[in-house]
Amino acid sequence: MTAVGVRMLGMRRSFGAVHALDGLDLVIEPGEFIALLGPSGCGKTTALRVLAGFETADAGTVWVGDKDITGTPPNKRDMGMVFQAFSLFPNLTAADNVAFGLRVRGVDSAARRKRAADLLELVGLGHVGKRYPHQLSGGQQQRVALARALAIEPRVLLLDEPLSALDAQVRVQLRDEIRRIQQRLGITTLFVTHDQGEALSVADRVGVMRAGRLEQLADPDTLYHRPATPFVGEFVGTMNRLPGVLGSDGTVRVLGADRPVAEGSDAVPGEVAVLVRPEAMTLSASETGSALVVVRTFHGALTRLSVRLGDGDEALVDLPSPAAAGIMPGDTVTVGVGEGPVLVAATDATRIPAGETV
Amino acid sequence: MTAVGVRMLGMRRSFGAVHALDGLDLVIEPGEFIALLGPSGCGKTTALRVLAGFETADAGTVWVGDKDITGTPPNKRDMGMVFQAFSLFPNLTAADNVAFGLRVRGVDSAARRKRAADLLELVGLGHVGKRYPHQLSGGQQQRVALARALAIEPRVLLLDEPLSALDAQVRVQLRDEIRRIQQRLGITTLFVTHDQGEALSVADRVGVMRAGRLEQLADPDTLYHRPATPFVGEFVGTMNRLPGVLGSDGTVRVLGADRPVAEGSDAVPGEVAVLVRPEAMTLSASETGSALVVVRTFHGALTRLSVRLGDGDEALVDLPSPAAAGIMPGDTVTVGVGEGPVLVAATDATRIPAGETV
Amino acid sequence: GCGSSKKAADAQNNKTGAAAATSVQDIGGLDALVAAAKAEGQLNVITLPRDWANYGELIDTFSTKYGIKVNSDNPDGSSQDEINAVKSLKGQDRAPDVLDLGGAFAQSGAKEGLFAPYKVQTWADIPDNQKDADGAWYNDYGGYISIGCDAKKIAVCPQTFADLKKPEYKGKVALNGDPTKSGSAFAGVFAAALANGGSFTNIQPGIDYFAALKKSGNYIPVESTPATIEKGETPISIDWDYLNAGYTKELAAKGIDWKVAVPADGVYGNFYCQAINKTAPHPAAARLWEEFLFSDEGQNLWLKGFARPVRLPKMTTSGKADATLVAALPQVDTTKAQLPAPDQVDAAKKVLTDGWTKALNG
Amino acid sequence: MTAVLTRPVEAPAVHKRKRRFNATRTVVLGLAAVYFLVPLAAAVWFTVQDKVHGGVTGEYYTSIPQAEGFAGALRRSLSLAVLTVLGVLLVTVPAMLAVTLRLPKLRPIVEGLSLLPLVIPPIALVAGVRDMLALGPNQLAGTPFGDALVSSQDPELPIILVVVYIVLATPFAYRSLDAGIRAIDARTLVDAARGLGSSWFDVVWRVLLPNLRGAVLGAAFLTLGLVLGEYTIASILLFDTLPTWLVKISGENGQLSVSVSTASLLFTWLLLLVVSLADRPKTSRSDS
Amino acid sequence: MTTPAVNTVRARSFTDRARRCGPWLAVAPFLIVMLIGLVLPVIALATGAFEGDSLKSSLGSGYRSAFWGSVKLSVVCAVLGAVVGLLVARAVLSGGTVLRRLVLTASGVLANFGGVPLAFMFIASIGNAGIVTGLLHDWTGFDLADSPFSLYQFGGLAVVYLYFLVPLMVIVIAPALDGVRAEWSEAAENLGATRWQYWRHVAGPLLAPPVMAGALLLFCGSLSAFATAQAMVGATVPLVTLQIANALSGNVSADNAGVGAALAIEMIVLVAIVMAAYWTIERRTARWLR
Ligand SMILES: Nc1ncnc2c1ncn2[C@@H]1O[C@H](COP(=O)(O)OP(=O)(O)OP(=O)(O)O)[C@@H](O)[C@H]1O
Ligand SMILES: Nc1ncnc2c1ncn2[C@@H]1O[C@H](COP(=O)(O)OP(=O)(O)OP(=O)(O)O)[C@@H](O)[C@H]1O
Ligand SMILES: [Mg+2]
Ligand SMILES: [Mg+2]
Repeated sequence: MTAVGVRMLGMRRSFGAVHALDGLDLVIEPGEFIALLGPSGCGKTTALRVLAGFETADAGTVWVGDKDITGTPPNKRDMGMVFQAFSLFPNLTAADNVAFGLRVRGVDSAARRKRAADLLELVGLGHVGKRYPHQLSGGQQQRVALARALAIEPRVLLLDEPLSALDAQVRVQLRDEIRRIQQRLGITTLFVTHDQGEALSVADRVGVMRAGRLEQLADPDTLYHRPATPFVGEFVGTMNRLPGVLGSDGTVRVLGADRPVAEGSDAVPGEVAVLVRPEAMTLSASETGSALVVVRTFHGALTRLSVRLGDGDEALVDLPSPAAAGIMPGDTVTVGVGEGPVLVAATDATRIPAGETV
Repeated sequence: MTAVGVRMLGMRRSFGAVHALDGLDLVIEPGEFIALLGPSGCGKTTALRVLAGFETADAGTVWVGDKDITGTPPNKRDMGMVFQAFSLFPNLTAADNVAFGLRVRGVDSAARRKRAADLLELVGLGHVGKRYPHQLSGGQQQRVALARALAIEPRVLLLDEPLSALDAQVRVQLRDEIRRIQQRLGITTLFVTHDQGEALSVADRVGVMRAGRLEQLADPDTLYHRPATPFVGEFVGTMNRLPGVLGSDGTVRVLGADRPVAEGSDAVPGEVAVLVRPEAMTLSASETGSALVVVRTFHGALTRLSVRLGDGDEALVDLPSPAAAGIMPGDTVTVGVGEGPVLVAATDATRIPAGETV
Repeated sequence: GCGSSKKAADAQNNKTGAAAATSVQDIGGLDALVAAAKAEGQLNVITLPRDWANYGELIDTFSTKYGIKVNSDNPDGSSQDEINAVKSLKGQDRAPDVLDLGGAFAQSGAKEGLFAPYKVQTWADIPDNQKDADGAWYNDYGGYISIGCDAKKIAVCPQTFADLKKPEYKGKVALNGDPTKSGSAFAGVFAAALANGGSFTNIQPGIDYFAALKKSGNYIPVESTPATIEKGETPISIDWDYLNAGYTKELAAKGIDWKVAVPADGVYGNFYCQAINKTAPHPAAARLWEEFLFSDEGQNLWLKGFARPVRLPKMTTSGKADATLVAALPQVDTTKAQLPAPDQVDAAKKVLTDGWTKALNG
Repeated sequence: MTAVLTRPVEAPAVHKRKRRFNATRTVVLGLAAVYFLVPLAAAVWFTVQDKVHGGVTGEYYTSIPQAEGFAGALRRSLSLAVLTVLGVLLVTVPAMLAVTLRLPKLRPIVEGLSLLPLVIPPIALVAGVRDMLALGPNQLAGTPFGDALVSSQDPELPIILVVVYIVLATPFAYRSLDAGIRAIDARTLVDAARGLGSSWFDVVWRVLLPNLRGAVLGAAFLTLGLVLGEYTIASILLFDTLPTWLVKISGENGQLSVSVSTASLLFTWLLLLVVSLADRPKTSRSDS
Repeated sequence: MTTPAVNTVRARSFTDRARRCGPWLAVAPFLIVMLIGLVLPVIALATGAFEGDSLKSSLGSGYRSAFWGSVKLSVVCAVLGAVVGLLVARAVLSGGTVLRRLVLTASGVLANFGGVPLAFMFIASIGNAGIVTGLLHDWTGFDLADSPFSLYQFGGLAVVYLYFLVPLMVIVIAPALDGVRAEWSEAAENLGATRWQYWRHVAGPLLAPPVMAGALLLFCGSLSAFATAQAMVGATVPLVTLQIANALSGNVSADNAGVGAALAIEMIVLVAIVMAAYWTIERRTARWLR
C-alpha cells in the first residue's frame, strides 16, 4: 500500500452562528503524522468529522490522493478512525471488534480471524481477543479501537483525542505505540488532541488551530522554539508573560536586560508583554534578590519554581533538579531571561486559557 | 482550627479471598499533605473508605488527633471527601451543593450562602454558584466538590483520585490549586491517586502501597532518588532495566562500567537487573557506538531518545533538548550509566506494569 | 385471504338467490334451502355462550345434521357488539350470519335496515306481538327471573324477593352482572320492582330495593359466575331461570346442590329475538338456522336448556313439546306472567342508567 | 497527643445502619410477596381442589391443551405476539434513532404520540377502530384504502390487531428504548461503524440492536405480556386469540375458567423468564 | 499532484439528498402506524361524539359523578401505587440479579393483568368466602366482613387495582433507581447528613420527576381500566370507563354509542389536562435538568 496525501481546501462549516470551520486549508503529505492542536471548540473535531464524512461541509473540498471525495459517504471512504470516547462495540469481543470492518466487507471468517489476531498482536494485545470491551481497561480498549481502525487497511488514519480518557501513564505508553505503528505502516495520519505535550511528542508536524483556521503548521521544534504567533507560543508549552518595554531598535527590555525580538512578534513599541519559556529563564539564589520563591514542585528530572517578582507578577522557572536542590519556598532569588530572541505581544492581547474556559 | 494528625493502625479488610488491606499502618502528621500511590487494586480506595467510615475494617483502629474514631459513623466523622467523579448532587446548584453540609448542620441560610460564596471564590468559581452540576465542566465540578468538602471545615480532607476524570491540562491546574488551598488552610490531607506525576508534584510525603500495605512513605525527592525497594523505584518515575552483573564487593557492572549498589537493592551476586532513570543515563553520538537511536520524542525542555542496545534491549535516555539537537533516529550512539549508586533487582523479579495491568 | 371492500358493496345490492329470500318458498322449498346451505358449508354465529339456553347442543345438532361448520364468535359479547359486528364486518366472510338480540337492539337494528326479513315455516305459531310484521326480527326464547341458591351453604333457600332481605343472607346475594350493562341483571332489577310495588312503567322500587339490600350488606355487587358460585362467594344468584337451572347439572358434579326458584312476588319474563344479517356471508345457512331453531326439534332443544321457546304455548297444546322437559321447568305462576312492551323497557332502562349508580353508591 | 498503640484484638462493632436497611428491605419484600402471591395461591388452590372425590387434582390444567381450538388459538396468539414485538421494534427503533441522531426537532412529536395510547381506554380505542374499519365496506367501498381495511382483518392473522397492539405497546417500548439509547453512546457507535464501512442496515442490525439488547428485551417483554393477555380488543373485533378462546371454553365450569386464567398468567411469565434467561448479559458493566 | 480549484458552493448531489431524506424515511413507519392505529380511530370516535346531542347528554349529572369517581380512584391508586412500587423496586434492585429478573419479568406480566380473573383472585382470597377471610376468622376470630373494609367498595377496588399498578410502577421506575449513584449517598453522609436528610434533600428531589411520571402513568392506567371493576362492583362504584363500556358495548341501552364516544373524548381531554399540569410541575421541580 502506498501512502496517499490528504487535502482539505477552503473548508467551511457553521452550526447556527458558530463557525466551527472558517475556511480551513490543511495539506497532509503522504505517510505524514500530523497532530492537530488547539483550544476546546476551535473546530478540531469538526475538521476530522468532515474528513471522515460524518459531517457535511457547507463549502470546500476534500481530496485523498488525487481523488475528490467530498460527496462520498463515510462507509465508502476507507478511513480508519479512533474516537475519544470508548467506541468499541460492547456486544463484540475484542477480536470481533477488530474484524468488524472486514466482516461488513464480506471477508471470509478464517481470513478475518487471522487478520484480527495479527492486529491485536501488533497493538500488544494478542491475549485478549476473546474478552469483551467491559473486561478491558481503558488503555486496552483504545488499543483495540486502533487495531480495529487499522484492520480495514485504511489509506488515512484519523484519531480524535484517542488518549484523553486515559490515565497519564497509559497515555504516554499508548501514544508512543501509536507513533511506532504509524511509522511501521507508513499510514497518513491526522491526530487531534488538545494536549500540547502529546502533539509535540508524536507528530511529524503539528498544526495549531484557532477559531476554525490553522494558525501554524510546523514541526515540533519550530513550533516550540519559533512560534509563528504569540497565540501559538502561549498555547504550546508553558510560557511566562513578563512586562517589558519594546524599543524601536528591535530589542525589548525585560527583567533588566535587553533581548532581541523574535520573528512573529506582534506589538508596537512601548509597554509590551514578553513571552519566555520557564526553561529559558535564569535563576540564582541571592540574599538581595527582588524575587521570592513561592512554590516548588518536583517533576523528576526538572524542578519547577514558582516565583513572585518584585512587581507582584508570578513567573515559572524550570531548573534541572540538582541545580534547584538548595532552593526552597521563601528564599529570595534573582530571576532573569536567558540569552536569545524573545517573542513579544501586546499587553492587552487576551491570554489564552489553558485547556478549559473557567 | 488547629490541624490534627491521623493514624490508621493494623488496618485489615478482606473481600472474600482478596485482602484489600493487609495490616496497613499509616501515620499522617497534623497539617500534612500525603499522597497515596499504588497500582490498581492495591487497596488505596479501601484505605480511604475505612478512614471515612464507609467501610468497616475487619481489624485495626483509626485515630484522629487523640480520639479513637473506629466506631464513629461517617456522618459524625467531620472529614471532607472528594470523590473520583460525579458526586455532586445533580438537583442542587453549585452553591447549594457547597452549602449542603452546613444545611444539615442547621446553619442558617444567610450564613450558609455567605460561606458557600466564599468557598466558591476560593476555588476560583465565584461566578458559577447558580449553575447546576450538568452545566459545569468536569474540572469545575471537581472544584465545587472540593469547596463542598471544605465547607464543613473538616479536620481531615480525603481525596480519592479527584482528578482522574479530567483532561491533562485541567488536571495540572486543579492539582496545583488543591495544594495551594491545602497549604493555606493547613488541613491534614490524604490524596489517593495512581498517577505518580501527580503524587510527586503535590505531596509533602508520598506513600506507595502494594497489596494492602505501605511499601514506602517518604518525601518526593527521597522516593524518586532513593526508592526503598525496586518496586518503588520502578513504580515511581520511568526506570530502565539494564542487564548487569552484581559482584560481591557491593558494585555492579553495567554497560561496561562499575557502579556502587544503592541501599534497598534486592538481589544476590550474579546476573541482575540494574535500574537506572532515563536522565541518569549518558549518551553521546559515536560512529562506532553499539546502540541505535530508534525513536526521538520531543518533550519541550527535554528530549527523550529510545535506543536499542547492542544486546537488543531497549533503553530510554533523557537529554536536555539542546544536547539532543543533532541526534536523530537511525544514528549510532554510545550509551552509559551516569556516576552514583544504582538500584539492583533480581532479573526474575516481575516487572511492575506502569499504571495498568495489560 | 385478501378481502375486498367491493364485495361489501355488492353484498348490499345482492338481491338474488338465498339472500333475497323472505321465506323458504322463495328458494324452492326446504330441500333446496338445505342444499344451498350445504353448498355454503358454514354458518357464523355470535355472542352465543355454549351454556346459555342450551346453545351448545343446538349448535352441535345443527352442525351434524346438515354438515355445516358453525363458527361461534365472542360468546361473552353483548347485543351492541352484535350490531357493531354487522356494521363493521359487512362483506367479510366472518361477518355474523344470524343474531340473537335483546328487544331494543332488534328494533333499532330493524329501523336501520340491518336485517334481512325472513319468515320461518312456523311463522304463524309466533304471537303477533312477538314479531316484526315484515319478519325483520322475531322472539325466539324467553325465561323468568329466578333465584338460584346453594342449598348446602344456605340453610333455607330464599323463595321471594322479600326473603332476600333477611339478615341471614348477608353478603350472599348477587346479580349476574351490572344491570346497566347486563340484560339479565337489568331484568333482575325489574323483577324486584314488580315485587316491591313497581310496575312495567315504574322500575324505581327495584332500584330502591337493591339500594336497601346493599345497605344491609345482603347484596354484593360482584358479577355472579359459575366460578364465584363454586367458590361460595355468591351462594344466592339472581338470574334468568334457564341460566340458573342450566347450571344445576354442572354444579352438582362439583358437589353443589343448586336450587332454582322463580320468586312469586316478582314474576318478570322476557324474550330474546332472532334476526338475519342483511349482508350475511352465508345467507342460505342463516335461513336454514332459523328454520332449524323454530322447528319442533329446535324448540325442544331450547326447552331442554330450561328456556321457554316462543312456540311453547302452541306446541304444548299440539303435544309436540317434550312433556318431561316442560315438567322440569322452574315453576311459574303463569297467570302473573306478562311481557313488558319494548317502549316500557326502554323507559325503564333510562331510569335505571341514570339512577342505579346514584342509589347504590356508598 | 498521646499515642495509643494497642491494637484491638476483635473487630469493631458493625454499624447498625446496614442492618436497619436490610430489615426494611426484608419487610418490604415480605409484604410484597404476601400481597402478590396470596391471591395467586388462592386461585390455584381453588382450581386444584377435587370437589367430587376430595383431595387435589390437576385435571383442569391438563384438560386445557386438549380442548378444541387450543392449538389454533395459541398459534395465532404467538404469531400475533411475535409480529407485534417485531413491529413495535421496527417502528419505534428507527424513529427513535433518527430523532436522536438526525432529527432532534421531531422528538417532541414522536414522544407525544408515543404517550397518547396510555390515555385512551382500550374500550374506547377499539370502538374507534371498529368505526374506522366500518368505513371499509361502507363509505370507502371499492377504494384501495377500503380494500386494505377489509383485508387487514384476515381472521387467521389479523393485521389490524397487530397494528393496534403495536400502538398499545408503544408507550412501554418507547420508555424502555429511550433509557437504552441514552445509556449507550449511540452517536459514537454509529460513527465508528459507518467509518468501518457499514451500511445503515449493518449499523442497526450488527451494532445498535445488539447493544440495545436489554432495552429491546424489556420492550419485548412488556409487548409479549400485553399481547398474550389482551382480551377487550380481540373479543370486540371478533378475533380468536388465546385470551378470547380461554373465555370461550371456560363456560359454565368455574374451576376450569379460573385454571385457564392462572395457567395463562403463569405461562406468560415462564415464557418471559425463559427469554430473559436466554439473554446472557455479556455487555453488563463490571464497575461495581 | 495538481491543486484543484476551490469550489465554494457545491451542488447538492444525489447522495446528499438521500442523506437528508433518510431520517424522515426512518420516522415514517412510526407515524403511519400511529396514524392508522391511533389517530384515525380517535377521529372516527370523535365524529360519533359530535353527532346529535351526545355531547350534551354525556355531561349529565350521572356521568359527572362517574368522572369524579374515576378521578378519585385513579388519584388514590396512582399515589399508593407510586409509593409502594418505589419501595418494592428499591428492595428488589438492591438484591441479586436472580431476584431482579424474576420480579421484572413477573412485573411485565402482572402489569397487563386484569379483568374477571384478577377480580376472582381477590374474591377467592379476601371475599366473604375467601381463603384469607376464613383463615383470619379461624385463627383470630376476626371477621373481615364486619370490618369497615369491603372488597366490593371503593377501597377494595383500589387494593385490587394495585395488583397491576404496582408492577407497572416497578418497571418504569427501575431505570431511574439504577441511575441514583452510590456516590451521592456517601457524599451526603460524609457531609454529616443523616439518612433522612439525604432523602429529604437529595434522593427525594432527584427521584421526584421520575416518580411523578410513573404516578401519571398509573393514573392513566387506573383511569382506563374497567374489566376488573366491571366484574367486582359493576356500576355501584361510579366510574367513567364503565359508562363508556356500557354505552359502547352494552346489552341494556341501544343507540348510546354517541354518548360513549363523547365520554371517551372527554376522558382524553381530562387526561390531557392532567398531563399539562404534570408538565408544568415537572418543569418547576426538575429545574436542574434544563
Ligand atoms: N452538532 C453541533 N451542533 C452545534 N454546534 C456544534 C456541533 N458540533 C460542533 N459545534 C460547535 O462547533 C464548534 C467547534 O466544535 P468542535 O467539536 O469541532 O471543537 P473541538 O476543537 O473538537 O473542541 P474540543 O477540544 O472541546 O473537542 C464549537 O463551538 C461547538 O460548540
Ligand atoms: N466492595 C468490594 N467487594 C469486593 N471486592 C472489593 C470491594 N472493594 C474493593 N474490593 C477489592 O479490593 C481490592 C482493593 O480495592 P481498592 O478499590 O481499594 O483498590 P484501589 O487501590 O483503589 O484501586 P484503583 O486504583 O483501581 O482504584 C481490589 O482487589 C478490589 O477488587
Ligand atoms: Mg473535539
Ligand atoms: Mg480506587
